[in-house]
Amino acid sequence: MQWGSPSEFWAMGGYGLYVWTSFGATALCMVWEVLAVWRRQAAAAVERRDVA
Amino acid sequence: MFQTVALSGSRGERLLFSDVSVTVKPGTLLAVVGENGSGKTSFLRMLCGLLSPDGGAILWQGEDIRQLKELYTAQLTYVGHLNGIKDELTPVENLKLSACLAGDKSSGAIVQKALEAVGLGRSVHRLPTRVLSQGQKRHVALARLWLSTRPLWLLDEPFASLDTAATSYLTQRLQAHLSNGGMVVIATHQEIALPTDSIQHLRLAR
Amino acid sequence: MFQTVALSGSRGERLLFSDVSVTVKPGTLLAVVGENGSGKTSFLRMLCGLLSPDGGAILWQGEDIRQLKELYTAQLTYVGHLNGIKDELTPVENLKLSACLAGDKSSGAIVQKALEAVGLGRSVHRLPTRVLSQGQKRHVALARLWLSTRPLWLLDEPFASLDTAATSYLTQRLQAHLSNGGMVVIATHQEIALPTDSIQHLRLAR
Amino acid sequence: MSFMGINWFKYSSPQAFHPLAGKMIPWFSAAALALIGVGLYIGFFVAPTDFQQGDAYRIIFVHVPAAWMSMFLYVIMAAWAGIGLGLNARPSFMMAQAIAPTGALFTFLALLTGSMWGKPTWGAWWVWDARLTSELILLFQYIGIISLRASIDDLRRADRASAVFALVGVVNVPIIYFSVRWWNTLHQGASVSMTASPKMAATMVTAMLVMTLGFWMYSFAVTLARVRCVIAERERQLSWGKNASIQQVAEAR
Amino acid sequence: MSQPSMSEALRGVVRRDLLLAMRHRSDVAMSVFFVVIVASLFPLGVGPEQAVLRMIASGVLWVTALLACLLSLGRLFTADYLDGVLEQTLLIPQPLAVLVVGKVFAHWVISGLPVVLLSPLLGLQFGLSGDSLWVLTLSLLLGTPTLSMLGAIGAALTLGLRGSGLLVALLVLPLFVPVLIFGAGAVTSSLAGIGSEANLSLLGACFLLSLAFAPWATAVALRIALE
Amino acid sequence: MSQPSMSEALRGVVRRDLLLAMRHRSDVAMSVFFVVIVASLFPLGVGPEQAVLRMIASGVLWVTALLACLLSLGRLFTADYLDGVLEQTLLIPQPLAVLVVGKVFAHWVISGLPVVLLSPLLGLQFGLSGDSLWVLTLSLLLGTPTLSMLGAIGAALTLGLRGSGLLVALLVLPLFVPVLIFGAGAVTSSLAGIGSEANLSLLGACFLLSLAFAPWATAVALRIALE
Ligand code: HEM
Ligand SMILES: Nc1ncnc2c1ncn2[C@@H]1O[C@H](COP(=O)(O)OP(=O)(O)OP(=O)(O)O)[C@@H](O)[C@H]1O
Ligand SMILES: Nc1ncnc2c1ncn2[C@@H]1O[C@H](COP(=O)(O)OP(=O)(O)OP(=O)(O)O)[C@@H](O)[C@H]1O
Ligand SMILES: [Mg+2]
Ligand SMILES: [Mg+2]
Repeated sequence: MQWGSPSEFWAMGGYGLYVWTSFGATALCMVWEVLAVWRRQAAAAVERRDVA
Repeated sequence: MFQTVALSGSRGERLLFSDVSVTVKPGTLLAVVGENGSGKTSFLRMLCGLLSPDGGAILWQGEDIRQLKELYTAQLTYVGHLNGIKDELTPVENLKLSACLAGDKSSGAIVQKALEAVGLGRSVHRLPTRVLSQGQKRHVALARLWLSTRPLWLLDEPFASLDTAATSYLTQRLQAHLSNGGMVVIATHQEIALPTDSIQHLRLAR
Repeated sequence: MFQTVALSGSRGERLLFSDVSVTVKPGTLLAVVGENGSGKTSFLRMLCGLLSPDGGAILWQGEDIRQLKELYTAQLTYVGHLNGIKDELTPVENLKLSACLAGDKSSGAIVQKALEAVGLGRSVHRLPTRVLSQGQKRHVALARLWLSTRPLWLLDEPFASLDTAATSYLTQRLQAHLSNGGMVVIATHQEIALPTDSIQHLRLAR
Repeated sequence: MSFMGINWFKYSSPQAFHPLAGKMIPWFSAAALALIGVGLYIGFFVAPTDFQQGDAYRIIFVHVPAAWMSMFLYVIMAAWAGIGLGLNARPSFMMAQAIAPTGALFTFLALLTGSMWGKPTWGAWWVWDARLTSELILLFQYIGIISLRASIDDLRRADRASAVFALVGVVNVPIIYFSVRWWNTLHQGASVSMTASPKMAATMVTAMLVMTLGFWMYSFAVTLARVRCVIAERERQLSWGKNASIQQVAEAR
Repeated sequence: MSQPSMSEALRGVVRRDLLLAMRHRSDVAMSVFFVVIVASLFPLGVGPEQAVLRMIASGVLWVTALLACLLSLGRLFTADYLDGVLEQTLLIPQPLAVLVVGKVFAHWVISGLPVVLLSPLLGLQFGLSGDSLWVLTLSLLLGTPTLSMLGAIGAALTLGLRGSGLLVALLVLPLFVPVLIFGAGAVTSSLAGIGSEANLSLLGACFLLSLAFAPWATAVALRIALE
Repeated sequence: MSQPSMSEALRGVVRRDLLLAMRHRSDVAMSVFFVVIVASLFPLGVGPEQAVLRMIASGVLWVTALLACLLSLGRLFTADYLDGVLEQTLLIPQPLAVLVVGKVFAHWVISGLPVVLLSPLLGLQFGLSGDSLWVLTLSLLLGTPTLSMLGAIGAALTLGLRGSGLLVALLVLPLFVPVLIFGAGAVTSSLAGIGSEANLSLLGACFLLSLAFAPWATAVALRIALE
């Protein structure tokens, strides 16, 4: 394990901004996509119940 | 009262009609008839002010429509060859918007009633007009007449591609308008099933 | 002989007709009637192969038209809602080109004769079609029938916006085609003035 | 016809596919979570710092999987589209429709993480090099397919038109992949990659591969969930039609 | 007698066009994509050197915005003309020039505004930074409505003519030239550190001038086209 | 039974389109004017230095040619679709792909060829000379038919859709990119004295590839559009 402390970990050798933006944006996009699909599914389910 | 005085019109070098003087009194209908290409559409567009006459004048309550401008257009409803509806909008939206632009009432319920009155079933009220059939699109255009409170109606072949049910609805609507003291000018190839005393014919020759 | 077998068709998830089986024998006419929006146009386009059916088949001389492909389109002439003519070209040029593309004779004299036969006066033969009236444009489209040597005609509301003269010319032409052993399928709201024994009705319900 | 004991035709109809997809989604989701977790652990705590690029290189663990997925998903989408056109099968169009947004998302992520990486290593957020450009074009293709579908509301036409375009656009995928080889560019090629010693490179490669597998699982889960939405939405439109029995006739065709 | 008030009619016109745009959400995004794609084509043709790209950035981005406006002009009146909505609009009892302002405004919201909002990002791609990015955005904000208004004249004049896509280009591009020069000039002078106020105020003047005259000219052209 | 031969049908299709173009002679000139005007806008936006202009010449001219093709795509099928000529074309008893080739050829003659013929002059304006002028012309001659064919796919796919002007841009511009890169690359490499054969033969390959597949894809797209 090369990280001496959490702050070192977050700093990423001075590249923290870039690294964490990348990972953060990726995580955010994926979570957003999952939520979007989930909401869409819920909406579709409601409509189905309405029709039936 | 609506009058044309010695009206003459031409399209590109060709004289279509000349010296046409007719008077449309409240409660009467003027049927413009004639062969294909005799100038019915051109005549109607002239009455709207969309086309300028070669000679003569068009008078609304005795005043020239060229002087009246917007005061005159506020008196008429025109339904042309083209339907004047947006393909991408639904019948309801189309009718609402055109009623609103004409200054007529345009709530959802009123609009739906008008569409049903012309024979357009509820099932297609919320589809984009693009997918409707030829005749159904015409219904949407004509439904404006059920909302219109204007005294003068100018209709260009309103019956073309309508089925029999819609034709009779429209005839009834015209009847109601006339008995309210309205005026109608109509270009058509069909017979109109209205009492003959309220109809006046203008035949254009080719 | 031309047949549909248990044909069903829908537009955008809406079923228009199903299980339609009709046979059109040489020398007979099939009139497709029904209210606005009942699916007449869709039915005709399906017979042309422009629209694919949801179920069933269309047979020409006993063979499925999906197998025949170009062999089948070489048998038919279709005149749709849209005229299929170029606004910028004159009636003569339009007719010449479409006859040439259909493989029919297309000399100047023949084409002019066809245009006159449908009721289009010589004076407008050399104008761009754009300036013609609604009905005159329709004449140009229909004049193709006077040149067509194909056995099967599919016509979508050919009588709409025609005057009485043109209507009777067209009726005579249909009569001649039928007595030559031709077949006609027609979608219309009007009555067709032909002997009733050669007419067969198909009513589509909404 | 049965293949490995499964009746495939049974699942080729949307109604049968809907519950099947529902059953598979949890498994894929769990696998995705586990793999991405393990990948992140190896990536951040096992793999050592690169002595040339420092820790910025760790972006590789999202960048490369995202870039790969963007291309894979396009090919898969085009394949479904092709099958749909060939066999006139509605479920395959639905699959293609469901894949497009995820593909676009990964393309966007590849671009984003790439430029995050570019700033520290190349000194610029963006350069006009062949691979970057072709990846950008891939994004436009995804957007094109999605907007084409969005602008057509007749489902049948929407399905088939976007399928044709997806197929035509496949030519771009080999261009992206080989762009590094064909043109001399700033972006690194497959062989250059790591500057560290072989043993350390191995842990990096492992992390990258595990992350990629995780992204695969994620894509499966999300597209299956989305295809369920699509089926449900289309069914709803169906039931707006006339009566159910005739729809089933049409469906069975 | 039924007659809509002026503001009612204006709102009606704008509402219909925005409704149509909303019907296909993607339409609104379209001009943005167009700008992004075309702007990306230039580096492909010209080559990737940052120095060259920064030098041509203002010109390229402005020409692109101008083309986006040009391409979307087809939407302004043509559809209305073909389906007869335009002749109905002419029959609305309100001054036509006012209704034209409504239509042009809706057109700008749909096709101009998105480009303005996107421009900072594109500037970054071409290596612009800081001040000049803001000047670019500001110049587009002032310039694109002018483009829409001038374009409307051309669109009305070519209504219903064959090949009007290119004809309209021919007519309006010369009118666009001053806007282009001032707009691109603003960015260039800010890059050179000279200060861009002069160019920006000239752009503002263009805007006011065209607001005063263009709707009126467009109205006349529309009446002629429909004769 | 009457049936036109394949070459007869092909000639008929081409003849009609050329006749229509001849009816409005100005149409043919239009794409030339467009290219001239847009190409002249760049010096206005970028500034007048010869060195910079020569550097960007190939890119700008190619992008312009490409935009001219894009703008004229609207003419390819839309008019035919609206007036029903297209559905009649589908009913001609010949393979649709062949007829599509005819239409695309006519389109190229009207909108692509004039640009090719004009290009040497434009090259001169941007300070190209001798060899590179010829390479420019040759690359356009090889490239513009490819653009027309690829563009036809997009035009067919977006037929009758709202805002199709921009949608078609979104669809086909990505497909145009390889042609742009090879075309502009040929000029650039000839300017650098490297020799442009590689790029030109890649252009040729693109042409053959699109000739093989594009008409077929367009035919499929047209059938879908008319359903
Ligand atoms: C916006 C910018 C970027 C884009 C669009 C992009 C795109 C791609 C694509 C599509 C791939 C997968 C293709 C393949 O594996 O051959 C890839 C892989 C890769 N990229 Fe990038 N990239 C970008 C920036 C960068 C930067 C700045 C770096 C590092 C300095 C980088 C390093 C890599 C590496 C190491 C690979 C893996 C190559 C391999 O081993 O196969 N990328 N990138
Ligand atoms: N530029 C022109 N040159 C010559 N004649 C023209 C020109 N423009 C129009 N026309 C003629 O003017 C007439 C236009 O008539 P209009 O459209 O008013 O006829 P219509 O009575 O409505 O016919 P339909 O019953 O077919 O609708 C046509 O006969 C047309 O040929
Ligand atoms: N996407 C869609 N969703 C629902 N209904 C649709 C869709 N597309 C078309 N339709 C319906 O299909 C029918 C089309 O009918 P078609 O045009 O064949 O009618 P028609 O019998 O020719 O009518 P007309 O007499 O008015 O010409 C219309 O009722 C229309 O509402
Ligand atoms: Mg008329
Ligand atoms: Mg019909």
